[in-house]
Order: sequence, then C-alpha cells, then structure tokens
Amino acid sequence: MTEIEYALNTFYLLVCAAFVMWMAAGFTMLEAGLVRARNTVEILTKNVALYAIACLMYFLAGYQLMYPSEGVNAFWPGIGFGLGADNTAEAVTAAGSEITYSAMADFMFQVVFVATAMSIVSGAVAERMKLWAFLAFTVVMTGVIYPWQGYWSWGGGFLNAIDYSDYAGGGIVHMAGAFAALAGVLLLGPRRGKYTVDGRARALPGANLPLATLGMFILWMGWFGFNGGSELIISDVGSANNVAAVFVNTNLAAAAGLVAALLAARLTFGKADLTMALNGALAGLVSITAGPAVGYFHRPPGRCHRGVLDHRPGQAAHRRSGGRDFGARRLRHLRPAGCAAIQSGGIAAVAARRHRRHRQLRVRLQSRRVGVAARDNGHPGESGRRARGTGLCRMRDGSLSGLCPRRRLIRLPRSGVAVTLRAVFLGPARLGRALFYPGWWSRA
Amino acid sequence: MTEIEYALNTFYLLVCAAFVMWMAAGFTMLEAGLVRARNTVEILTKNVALYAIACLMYFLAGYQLMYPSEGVNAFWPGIGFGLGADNTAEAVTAAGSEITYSAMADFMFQVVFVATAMSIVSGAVAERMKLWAFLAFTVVMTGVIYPWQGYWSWGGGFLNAIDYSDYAGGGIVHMAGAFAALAGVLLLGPRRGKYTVDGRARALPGANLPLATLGMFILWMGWFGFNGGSELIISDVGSANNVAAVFVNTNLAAAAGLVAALLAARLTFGKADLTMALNGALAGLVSITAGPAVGYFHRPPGRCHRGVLDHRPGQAAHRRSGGRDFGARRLRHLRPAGCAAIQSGGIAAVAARRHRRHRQLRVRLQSRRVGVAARDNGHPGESGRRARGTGLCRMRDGSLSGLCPRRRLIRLPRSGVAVTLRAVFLGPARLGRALFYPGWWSRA
Amino acid sequence: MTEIEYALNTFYLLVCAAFVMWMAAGFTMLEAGLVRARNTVEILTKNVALYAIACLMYFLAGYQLMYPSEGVNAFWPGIGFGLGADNTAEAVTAAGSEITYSAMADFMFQVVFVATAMSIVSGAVAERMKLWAFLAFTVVMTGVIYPWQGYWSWGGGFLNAIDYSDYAGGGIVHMAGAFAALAGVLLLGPRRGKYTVDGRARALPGANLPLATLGMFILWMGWFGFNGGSELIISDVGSANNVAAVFVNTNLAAAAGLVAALLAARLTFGKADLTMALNGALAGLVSITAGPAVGYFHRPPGRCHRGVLDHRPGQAAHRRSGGRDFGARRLRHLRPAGCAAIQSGGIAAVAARRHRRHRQLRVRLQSRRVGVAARDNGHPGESGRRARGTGLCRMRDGSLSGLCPRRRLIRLPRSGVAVTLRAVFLGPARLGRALFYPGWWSRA
Amino acid sequence: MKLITAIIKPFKLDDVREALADAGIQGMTVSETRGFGRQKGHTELYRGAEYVVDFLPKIKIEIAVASEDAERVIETITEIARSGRIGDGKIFVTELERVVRIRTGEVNESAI
Amino acid sequence: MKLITAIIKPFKLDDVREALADAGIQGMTVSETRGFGRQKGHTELYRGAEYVVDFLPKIKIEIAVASEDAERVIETITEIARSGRIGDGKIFVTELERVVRIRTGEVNESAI
Amino acid sequence: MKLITAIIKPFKLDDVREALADAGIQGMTVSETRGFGRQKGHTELYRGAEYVVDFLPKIKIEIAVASEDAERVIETITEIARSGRIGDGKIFVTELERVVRIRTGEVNESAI
Ligand SMILES: Nc1ncnc2c1ncn2[C@@H]1O[C@H](COP(=O)(O)OP(=O)(O)O)[C@@H](O)[C@H]1O
Ligand SMILES: Nc1ncnc2c1ncn2[C@@H]1O[C@H](COP(=O)(O)OP(=O)(O)O)[C@@H](O)[C@H]1O
Ligand SMILES: Nc1ncnc2c1ncn2[C@@H]1O[C@H](COP(=O)(O)OP(=O)(O)O)[C@@H](O)[C@H]1O
Repeated sequence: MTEIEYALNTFYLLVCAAFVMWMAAGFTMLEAGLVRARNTVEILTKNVALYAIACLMYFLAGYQLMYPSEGVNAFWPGIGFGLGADNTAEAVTAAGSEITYSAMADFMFQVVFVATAMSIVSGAVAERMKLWAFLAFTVVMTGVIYPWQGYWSWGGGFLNAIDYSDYAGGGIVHMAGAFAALAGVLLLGPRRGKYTVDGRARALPGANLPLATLGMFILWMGWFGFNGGSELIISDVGSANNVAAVFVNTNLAAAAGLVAALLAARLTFGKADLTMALNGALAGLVSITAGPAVGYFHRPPGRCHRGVLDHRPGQAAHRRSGGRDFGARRLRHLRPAGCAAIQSGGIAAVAARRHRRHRQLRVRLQSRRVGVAARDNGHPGESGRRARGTGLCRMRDGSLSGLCPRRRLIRLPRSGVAVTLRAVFLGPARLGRALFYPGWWSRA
Repeated sequence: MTEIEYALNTFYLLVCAAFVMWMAAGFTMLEAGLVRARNTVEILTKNVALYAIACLMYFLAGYQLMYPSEGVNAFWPGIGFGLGADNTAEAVTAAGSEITYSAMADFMFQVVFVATAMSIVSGAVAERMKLWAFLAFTVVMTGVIYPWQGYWSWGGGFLNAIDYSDYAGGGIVHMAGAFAALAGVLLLGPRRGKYTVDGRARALPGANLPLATLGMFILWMGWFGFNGGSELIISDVGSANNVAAVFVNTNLAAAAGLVAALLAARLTFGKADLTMALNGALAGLVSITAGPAVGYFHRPPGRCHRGVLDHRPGQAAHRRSGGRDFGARRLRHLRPAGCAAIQSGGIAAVAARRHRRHRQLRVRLQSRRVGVAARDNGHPGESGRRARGTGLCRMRDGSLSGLCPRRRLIRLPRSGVAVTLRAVFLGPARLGRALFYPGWWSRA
Repeated sequence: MTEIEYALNTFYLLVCAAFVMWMAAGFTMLEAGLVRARNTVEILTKNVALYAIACLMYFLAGYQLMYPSEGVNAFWPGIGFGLGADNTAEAVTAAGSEITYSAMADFMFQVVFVATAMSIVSGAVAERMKLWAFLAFTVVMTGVIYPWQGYWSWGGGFLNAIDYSDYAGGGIVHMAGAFAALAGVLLLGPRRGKYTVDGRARALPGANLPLATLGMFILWMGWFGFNGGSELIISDVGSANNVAAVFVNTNLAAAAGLVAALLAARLTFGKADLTMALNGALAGLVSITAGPAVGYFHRPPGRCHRGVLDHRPGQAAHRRSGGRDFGARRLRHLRPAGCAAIQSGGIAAVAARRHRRHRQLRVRLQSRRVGVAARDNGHPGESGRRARGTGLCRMRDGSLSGLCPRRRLIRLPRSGVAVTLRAVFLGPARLGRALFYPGWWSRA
Repeated sequence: MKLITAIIKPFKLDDVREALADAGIQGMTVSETRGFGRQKGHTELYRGAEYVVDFLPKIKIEIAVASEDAERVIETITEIARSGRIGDGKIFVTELERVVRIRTGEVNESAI
Repeated sequence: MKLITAIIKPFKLDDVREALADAGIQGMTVSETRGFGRQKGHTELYRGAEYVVDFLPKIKIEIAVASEDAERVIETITEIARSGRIGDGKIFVTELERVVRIRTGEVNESAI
Repeated sequence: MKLITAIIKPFKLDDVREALADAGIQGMTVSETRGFGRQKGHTELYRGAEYVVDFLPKIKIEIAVASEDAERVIETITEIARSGRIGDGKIFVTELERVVRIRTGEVNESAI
C-alpha cells in the first residue's frame, strides 16, 4: 500500500467516523422529539452522557479487552488499557495490502459504533429508567460486556475458534444490547400514564415533531458514514465502486422504508402519519445495514427490471481480509436485531449457541411476529442468498464462493405487502426504540 | 486515470452527495420554521416524503429515461429501469481521462439534485396543497417530466442535437419546477387567513425562527456539496483549485447576500429582519450557483480591488469533457431560475424555444420586475460575460473559447444598490419559496 | 508533491473547513437555546450576521492585511485587498514539499477561523449589546484588529521577528477577542432582570435545551474539522496518523469534559445538570484544541495504563514547515484562552509583551482563580511538557526538539478533582460564553 | 360593571377584536385555551396508533365593561364570532365588584 | 347558573374529564396555568447554579353549569381530582349572570 | 370571599409574588395571557413586510382571598406592579361564592 492510499483510506474512515458520531445527535433529537415534554431534559442528558461514557470506557478498557495483543485464554482476554501504537510509514509501505489505514482511525470508527449500539438500550428504556442507574449500566456495558463478547467472536476467543460467524455483530452488538433493553423494559414496566385506570392504552404523542424529523435526517446522513465506512478501504476501483453502491443502497433503503410506511399508514388509517414515515425510514436504514453493498448492486445491461445483483466485490474484499484490521470490518453489518433479545435468555447465552441454531430461533420468532420474514444465512465459503433490505426487487442467488465468506445473508420478504408490513412493524421494534414513548397531560 | 485518482474522485463525489442530501433537512427545517405552527406537521411530512419519492422514482425509471444507452428517437428516449453496471478496474486504467469516477457515485450525486429541484415546488405550494395530490405530482415530476426533459437536452435528445445550451439546468430543472409551482399557486390561490375580509394582507409570521435559522445553516453547508461537487473531479491541481475556489465563492456569496439583505431591511424599515437575512443568504447561494467557479476567482497581483476573475479552469474542464460522465457535469450550475416559469406557457415550451430567445424573454421580464437585472449569455465557443452571483466585484469579459463551451453565463447587476435589491427581491422569488407563508391566529 | 497528494490535501482541508463553518450553526443553536426566549431572535440575528461579516471583511481586507506579499514595516503591513493567485500545476510538482494544498483552500480554512474567534465576543455580550453596535464592532474586529495583530506575529511583523511564539493563536485570536468581550461585559453591566431589587442574583434558565444540546453536538462534530484540519496535510502516513490521533483526542476530550462536569454537578448538588454537561463537553473541546495531536497519542506496548504520549509527528511537521502555507498552520491550536483578556490591559498590550512574561502572568492569574491550573510553555527548539486537555492521564515529558518548534505546550491539572474543577469552572469562562444568560419571566 | 368572558374559535380573533374596537372597547385580555363540548375532536395518528384529540384550541377573551355597555359588547361578539357551525363557543357574564387601574389607582368605570 | 373553576394537577385531567362526561357535563374549557401554594416547588440546576422553580404546572378547568348541577359537579371533581397529597388544588364557584351560545344566540340554561 | 384577578406586566411577577407572600398570601394561580389596551403594540418585520404585534404579553394572577384581606391584597398589587407607564394592567374583583380545597374537602375561608 502506498502512502497516498493509506492516507486516503484513513481520511475516508475519519470522515465516516465523524458522520457516525453525528448519529448520536440524530438519536438524541429523535428521542427528544418523541418523548413527552416533561422527559425531554432527561432524555437529552441520557443521550449526551451515554455517548461520552461509551467513548471513554471503550478507550480506557474496552478496546484492549476486545482486541488484546494476546488473549489469556479463549474465554478471558485479560485486562488491558488504552490503545496500541500506530503504523509506521516503513511498515505501511512494506506491508503490501496488509495495512490499509491508521490504527487510530480504526479505533475512532469502532468507538462510535459502541456508542451507537448503546443507543438501543437508551431508546427502549426512555422515560422509564433512572438516569444514574442507566449511566452505571452504560459503564459496564461499554467497558466490559460489549468488548468481552467481542473478544469471544472477533478478538480471538472461543467462538472465533469454532468458526462462529458474527459478521453483522448481531450477536454481540445487538443481542446484548437488546437483551438489556428487554430486561429493562420487563423490569420497569410500562410508563406511568400509558394506561387509564380501567386498562385502556393511551397514545402519548411526542412533544416536538420538527426535532424528531431533524433527528431522522441526521441519522439518514450519519448512516452514510455507518454503512459507507464499513467498507473500510476505498483506495482502489473495486472498493470505491463498493462504497458508492453502499451509499446508493443506503439512500434507497431509507427512501423505500419511508414510502412504504407512509403508504401503510394511508391504507390502514386513511391518512398520513409522520411518525410512521420517520420510523419507516429508520427501519429501511436498519435493514439495509445488514448488507448495504449488495442491496442493489448493478443491473447487467439487457437485464433491466430484474433489479438484481451479481455482486462481485472481489478484489477489495479479498485484499482486505489479509491485514489486521482491528475488527471494525466485522462490524460492517449491523444486523437488524433490535428485537433479537427476545430469543435470548441472557448474555451468557450469546456464547453458548452456535450460529445456525441461533438463526433458526430467530427466524421462527420473527416469522411468528410478522408472518412474513423468512431469513436464511449463508455459511462460510458457501454461496448464499442476498440481503435486499428494501425488498424492492426480487431475490436471486449469486455465487460468491470465497469472496466474502463470512458475510451474513438474509432473505427478505418477497411481496410488496410483506415489505410494507416489515418496514412498518419490524422496523420500530428492531431499532429497539419507538414503541415506548408519548403523551400530553400526565404526571405533574 | 489511476485507481487512486478514481477513488479520490469517487469519494469526493460521495461526500458532496451526502452534503446535498443534507440540504433536504435544510429545506425541511427552513420551511417548518417559517410556516404557521398549524401547518408544521404537514410541511414536515411533505418534505420527507418528497425526498424519498424523488430518490425512488429517479432510481426506478428516471435515470434510464434521462440517460438511455440508446434513445428511441430524439423526442422519446424509450423506457428503461434501474442503473447500469459500474466501471471495472481494467476499464478505468485503460480509459485515460474518460472515466473519472464511479457510475454509482454519479447516480448518487444526480439523485439528490432531483430531490433538490423538487423542493422548489414544495416551498411554493406550502400551506396550500393537499398532501396526497402533492405526492402524486412528485411521482410524475421526478419519474417522468424531469428526466424526459433531461433527455431532450442532456441525454441525447433533439435539443441536444440543435446545440441547445442548458448547462445550468435552468430550462429543465427550474423552468419545469417553477412552472409547476406557479401553476399550483395560481390554481390554489392565497392561503386562507392571508387576507382580511376587507382585502388587506396580513403578515403570517413563522412559528419557529431558530428552526428556520438552522435550516439556513444546513443549506449553506449543503451547498458546499452542491456547488463543490459539481466540479465532478478533484484529482489534479487544476480541479482541486477549482473546487477550492467554488467553496470560497459559495461562502462569500451567501455572506454577501445575507449582509445585503440585512442592510436593505435596515435602510428600508430602520431595523434588522432575521427572515430577510436568511432569505438573503439563500438568494446569494442560489445566485452563485449559476457560476460558482468564476464568482471570485483570483486576483492577479497588482490588480487589487478589481476583484475580478480571469477564469482559467482549463485543464480540468477540458479533460473532463472527454468521458461519459453520466450527465451530472451538466447539472453543474443551478440557474437561479425559480421564477423562470413566469416566462413559460407550459412544459412543452421548454422544448420549443431556442436558447437565445428564451434568454431575452427572461431578461426582459426580470428587468421589468426589479429594474436592475441585465443578463447576457455566452454562446458555444464564444467568449462571454461572467456570472458574479454576489455582485460584490465588477464584471470583466474573460476569453474562454473552447474551454467550457456550454457554460451558461449571466451578467449581473452592476451597482451596489442593484445587488442589494437583487438579493432582497429576486432571491426569495427565485428560490420559489419564501413569499408564501405565515400567521399567528388563523383557522382552528 | 504529486498532483494527487495536492488534491487530497486540498479536499481534506475543504471538508474540514465545511465542518468548521458548521460550527457557526453550533454556536447559534447553543446560544439560542440558552438565552431567554425573548432574546432568541436577536441572538440568531447576531450569529448569522457575524459569520457573514467575518467572511466578507476577512476576504475584502483582512487576508491581505495579515499576509501581505511584503509588509510596509514590522508594525504596519500596508493595505491590500482580496486574495492572491492560486498555485499552478507546474509550481506544485516542481515545489517538492513546499506547496501542499490550494491557496483558496487555505483561505477557506482561515476565514472560518476568524468567524469562530468572533463568536467569543458574541457569547459574552449575549443579551447585553445592541445589535448594530455589535455588528459595527464585528466589522472592525474581523477586518482590522484581528488581521493586523495576526501580521505582527504570523504575517512577518515584529513579533514574528523577535521569535514570539503564538502557535495557538492565544494572543491574537483569543486575547483580542476576550478583551473585547470583557470590555463589553464591564461596559454593559449585568443583564436586566439578573438581580432582584435587593441584590440577589436570579437564575435565568435557558429557553430551549434540545436546541442547546443540538448546538453542542454540532460543535463537537465541527471540532473534528477545527482540530483535524489544523494538521493541514494528510497525504503521507505520518500526517494521516496525526490526523487520526487528533480525531481520537478531540473526541475523548469532549467525552471526558462532559463526564467530569456531570459528576461534578452530581457531587456538588446531588443531581445531574444538562447545561453543565454541555459546558463540560465544550470545555473539553476547547482544552484539547491547545494540543490535539499530543493529547493521547499512542501507548507503546507494555506501558499500559501510563496513558501517555511519545509524540513523533516527525515527517509531517517537518516537511510542512518548508512551504508558504498561508499561516493557517499557525492557527492550529486555539489556546483555551477565552479568559485571557483578564490579563490584558488592551489590545496594544498584545504586541508589547514577550511570550514568556505573558505566560507567567496568565499562569498566575489562572492559578489564583481555580487553584489548580499549572501551566508551562515549551519554547522554540526545546523539549516541553505536553498538553493533555482531558487530564485523564498523567503527564510525561517528551523530547521533541526540532520537530514542532513553535508548538505551545500546556501542563494541565494532575488530580481528578482538579480536572473536574477545571472542566467545570474554566471551561465556560474559556469559551467566553456560558456564564451570562437565562430567565423565565422578565421585561415585557 | 360586568366581566364578559367569551370562548371563540381562534381564527375569529382578529375580526372580533376589530369589531370591538369599532364599538369603542379599549381593552381586553386574551388567552389560549382548549375547549371540550358538542364539537367533537378529530383523530390523529401517532406511530401507527390512532388517538383522539378531544380538546380543540379556543381563544378566551376577557373584557371588563361598564354595565350599560355589556349588552352591546355581547351582541357584537355573538354576531362577529358566529360561523354557524358547532363549536362557535360561549359567552359568560359575571358581575364585577371592582376594577382598579394599576398605573393610576383609578377605580371602577374610570379604570376600564 | 354557576361558573365552576377548578385548579387541578395536570395528570388528573383525563380522569376528571371522563368523570364529568359520565355525570352528564357536556362542555368545559381548559387552560394551562402555574400554581403557587403550600406545595413547594423543587430546585433545578442550571449551569452550575441551583434555582427554585416556584410555580408548578396546574390545569384550570372552567365549567358553566345550571345552579342545581353545581353541587354534583363540585363533588365529582373533588373526588376524582383528589390524590391526597399537597397541591391537589382548589375549586372556586362564582355566580354567572348570563350565558350565551354564540352559534345560536340561545341564552342561559339552554346555552350550556 | 373575593376572587382577585390581576393583569400585570410579566417582569413584575416575581416582585408581586414576593410582596404577596410577605403580606401573608399563601397561594395564587398564574397564567400567561396577551393584553390589548391603551398601550399600543410594536411593529415587527417579517420577510420584508412590517406587521403590528397588537397583543402584548401579560401575566394574569388569580387569588382567592377572604373578603377582609381583599383590600390589602389589592393595595399591595397596585403598589408593587406599578411602573407608572401605560400598560401596567388592571385588577378585577369578583365575588366568590364558594371555595373548596380538593385535598381535604374543606370549604370557604379554611380552604384558602
Ligand atoms: N359548560 C361549559 N362550560 C365552559 N365552557 C364550555 C361549556 N360548554 C362549552 N364550552 C366551551 O365552548 C366551546 C364550544 O362549545 P360546543 O358545545 O362545542 O359548541 P356550541 O357552543 O356551538 O354548542 C367548547 O369548546 C368549550 O370551550
Ligand atoms: N388563594 C389562592 N388563590 C388562587 N389559587 C390558589 C390559592 N391557593 C392555592 N391555589 C392554587 O391551588 C394549588 C394548590 O394549592 P396548595 O396550597 O399547593 O395545595 P392544597 O390545595 O392541597 O392546599 C396551587 O398550586 C394554586 O394553583
Ligand atoms: N376593559 C378591559 N378588559 C379586560 N382587560 C383589560 C381591559 N383594559 C385593559 N385590559 C388589560 O390591561 C392591560 C393594560 O391596559 P392598558 O390600557 O394598555 O394600560 P393601562 O392599564 O395603563 O391603562 C391590557 O394589556 C389588557 O390586558
């Protein structure tokens, strides 16, 4: 790798990291806009604090815990602090395609992911959990739980050894986060004022819709960094094309989710619902995150309207798999798993189950819930089905053997109705937020 | 073109596209801040939906309609869907300066332009048009009208053949948009509550000025992507200098517009008017968009205070003109033509008139309206007058023959008063928004 | 320097400049969120106008005043207007490491700094100063005072000659700004409504905390451009690593400041205080700005928990020092000196005092105020103490001789309490804002 | 003296104010309220759930008048604020024992 | 007729409204106010300074009723709005001389 | 008992509240209103068009007091809220038939 390539990759990763950091503002605005006015200040405080704590804890302990130079054993990584040294110019030029960007840039990109993951819990326990309890949990979650599990599957631990595939971070990032969220929700019960004395639910409409809309736009923009940056390198034609495709797919997914949700509301209730539309966009974004590079890739000339894929990220993906890349690459896909916790009895279980079993459980559960989501996972070295995210085009198998062996693949709903329902019902649940807020007059 | 140049150009285009996408948030916040509180939710819904629909429609049909591999005839491009294949590494390296960035990045950059164009209509019919009627129109506009016309002049159609120059997209992007806006406004009439029973107009002040201010800042930032990205390549010294100059000019134009509007309000009414200042900045941005690379370019040493131009984008522009660049290059300049519709009897007329005639019409009309705008258009291969945008410096002819033959040139007002008036009165009209909102107490 | 390196550096500087421009929105939202509702419109107007005026004045006169081709004498630079010519491709390729990016990009990056500096005054006199008086002062400040002083120390003036070190711009950017702010505050007195008739102070709580939080996030994001861009080049491994480290440090500093302030409020008052947390983050950002590249650099393996530095920006810093870089490089570090004015009897004094004396004064004063800040300045060619900003890790001397000779170094508080106090008390004062707002019911 | 309290639809405020000014009424105090009555609220959507907005925005106008002007004021308001549709509002009249103008300390009729 | 003005805690509004509807009360007008009384405000932090929020959010309900209904309405409100803690609020009753329904011009009992 | 309703300038609220507390007044209810009277509004600019803001922000204070305290309260308010400039506001006094404290059910004087 030449110096200029290294520089471009580093710059690209940093810009993307800044965009992902920006998502923290998006979550904050979204939640502040959707909670009742009386809880605004609390939710603001929670969100700024969680971002800050996540950054500090992951820096202080998490990063070394997750990627130790050498783990103590397959279960316990050993304790470490701070970051490692960055690459020297000599090492970079000597390394060929092994070292592609600055280690600091990698940390930067990873640390904003931790904060994003923590937001799942935040949204779910909004208006329910005491501030300091929440912050204490944030410390443990971002400093120990998240990185410890990360070590098991990504940093060299036993899951890593048995070929556990958690490319998307569904098990680590989301199952843990969502389990915590679920536990919190079960523990804390519904918000006061949510039910009348005779048990009817009340709508608790949000306080500030322009703020929520702004939050959605911020997230949309930030997601370009989240997905786009997960390619990790951009310095050759193949990678650059991939990044561009990721941008296009991310944008289309959000747009499709938004329109689908808007139409669903229209069909169901006979009118538009802004909050549904916002949730739809976020659902689209979350969905496409599972496979942004393959959502819509390119239409070979003459196969119009097929709208399908033929994904060949060849060079890039291949080359990348060589170097030590600080694991961020495995973070590429945020599996749409805000509700994954439902399958999980506890964090320990994350480790205990094999990938395949896990998948089946999830499929069954999700199918039950929405009646439409059928999923399939490719497994290492095998050709698989492609993630579509928006569901706007029909599926097609693509033969990818050897190119991106650990990519997690998801088959999505086939029909328009299904897509609509999915965007509408799964999206909010997945984000782990959204279903839990609102209200005009409540407790003084 | 080397791989790294291709990568840098692609990355640059994607960052700029993300900034332009961000403008959607800017328009939304601006409009939400300026409408009366009762219409806030509707305007938010309109804006998020229009962006999503524009992305989907242009992806589904528009892009292939606008840039078919081969048009059926000069009037009808034939139907196509989706996108084409991206460039291979071999093609890129073999192509020399013909292929400079990813086709996906080009689509990304174009699609956000479509959404921006659609915002003209949105602003104009704010508080007037039914949501679903508006969305239906959005579908037709972004899926058919915009790309079909685009084909005529940019994609290989008959206007293209007769050497029609629509570099800035004034005819296509804006005349169509503005005509639709005008038609809408005429059809829909003034907003209820705008006039008292005895016919006096009421001020309908906006609901949320911090939001409007935020919107202005977002647009200002996004415009760096809008103008800066329109250079399309950045990988050599000349292009890099051009992009930098575009940033500087864009920034100064907005600043000058803002200050001019602020002073105009001060002189006219004796006090400051924030909404005027915001409009002034936007007017400045819209104006400079017609020629951001030439606004203020460089001051040759010894010719201080001349503040003028000597534009020589030579290498870059030249080199660029070789490759198939998916047309975005022609989108470079958004002609400040929000009010262009006034000249136009209909969309069909876009095709029917020659460039020169069109220009004269426009000049006459605009002169009549503000008494100051004198315009001139360079025509292909000829030296022409330079667009100044801010009007802060005096004009000068520049000899450009052969360098950017299709650049649309506009001569702007010469005096300070004129500049002020222009920024104040034309700007809002041009943006196609601004004149149509407000009010405190109106219909329950 | 190859063309592609030049292009990458230019692009990087422009993206960073766009981020810094975005900070103007951050300041605006922060201030609009914290002032009483009755002053919202005025503070919005002030902030948009100051940004615009700063851009125009620095363009019209400031830049040439600050960096004249040849100064008249060591005290008076002579009058000049506009910008110079940009670099040609030949010059760039011929120059080796002397010319590293576009002159226009440099201007762009500098001009946004001027606007940022002016914000110090804006925040301090919020709710106190007449709009037009403030704007008139802005004209003088950004068109004359700031650049004139800049000439003395950076543009070739007498301070430059006697080896005055103002790497961080503490004397120029901040002392002048802060003195003006102080003078304004003294002159204008407290805000009406701040004190009851019998002299007790009233809390004047801000109007809109989501807005203030958004402002903080915008500033946080923009600061990546502010600090990250101050490296000025990114095209080789060393610089790229530096930029990445700056991003990491900036992020951690803000996070640490936020958490420290939150805990301080908790310990002092027994509960969380969002406004304190926001101020804490800003204090962290301001602090780290004094030395972002060295805050936390890298931990050599085996020296865990030392959390310290070993800074070797060697190649990059060295190479850079060759070319004419339009001075932005010297702007790299915004010295946390919002309160520096307290030491200063007037602007003239900026020139009159030598660096060493200045430093001692400042130290004494600041120590008196918070009892904790001990500072030390490295001086040219000497090894020095490292700025830590967050104070989260202990200090260590680092030997840097010859590498970044003019870097301003600051030793920061050693204990956790000190850090907390510093974040809490110095931060707001430093930013020059924050202590001066609020209130619910006041003057109709 | 009488205190006349009128609950009207928001968009009628300007008209009512002008009509009262024409009728010689110098002052009034206005506040935003929400009304609940025969006019039913509408349903709105929020995150995929419908809910009813029961309370409709109304404007409350309070006017202190000399007893002999009360009739005229009531008539003016009734006429101008009427749109003929449900929800037009109500007028309440109560006896005012005393009025004081704070600035001068004047009381009763001269204070209005 | 009587004008009944109740100051209650905000979170009781829905319950009170429903109870009144059950009691046959057709209309009411509601506004947001702030109360000051035995219930003391809480302290809040702002930029490192504590301050007391004296005024607590309250809801004011105004109901015009025929004199014979007044007692029932007062009882209903007292019962439903009571939480037993300080700050539950007050009910004020004043004499209403006249009520006019703007839409129809009906007066008094038939206008309520 | 009397219900005293004072319309005052917003920035006087704190002073009035403290003076009343000193005068032994335990409770009051405050709302934001807009006033229209001799004090004329100011013009504002909006997008290059001037418009008049007729309604000025005012604070309405409602205080229920025993009849014998009424005089004292009125005097206190008149004195403290006076700035001497047009727009200082008005005080309205009406007869209160009944007061109920919701928490305890106490009525009249003991409920205040
Ligand atoms: N009994 C009442 N007490 C107080 N306010 C009432 C009462 N009845 C109606 N209102 C007010 O008058 C408004 C209009 O009443 P409504 O019954 O909807 O229509 P109408 O006046 O045309 O019969 C209501 O929104 C409410 O604010
Ligand atoms: N004298 C009064 N006049 C008007 N409103 C009052 C008065 N006293 C109390 N209030 C209102 O009633 C509310 C509750 O009163 P408070 O004294 O706090 O509790 P409680 O009613 O339980 O004694 C106050 O917040 C205020 O709005
Ligand atoms: N007839 C009235 N009825 C109700 N409120 C009134 C009346 N006249 C004045 N007010 C209120 O008193 C406020 C001050 O009145 P204004 O005539 O402006 O000054 P002043 O009280 O000094 O004569 C007004 O803003 C309005 O809120």
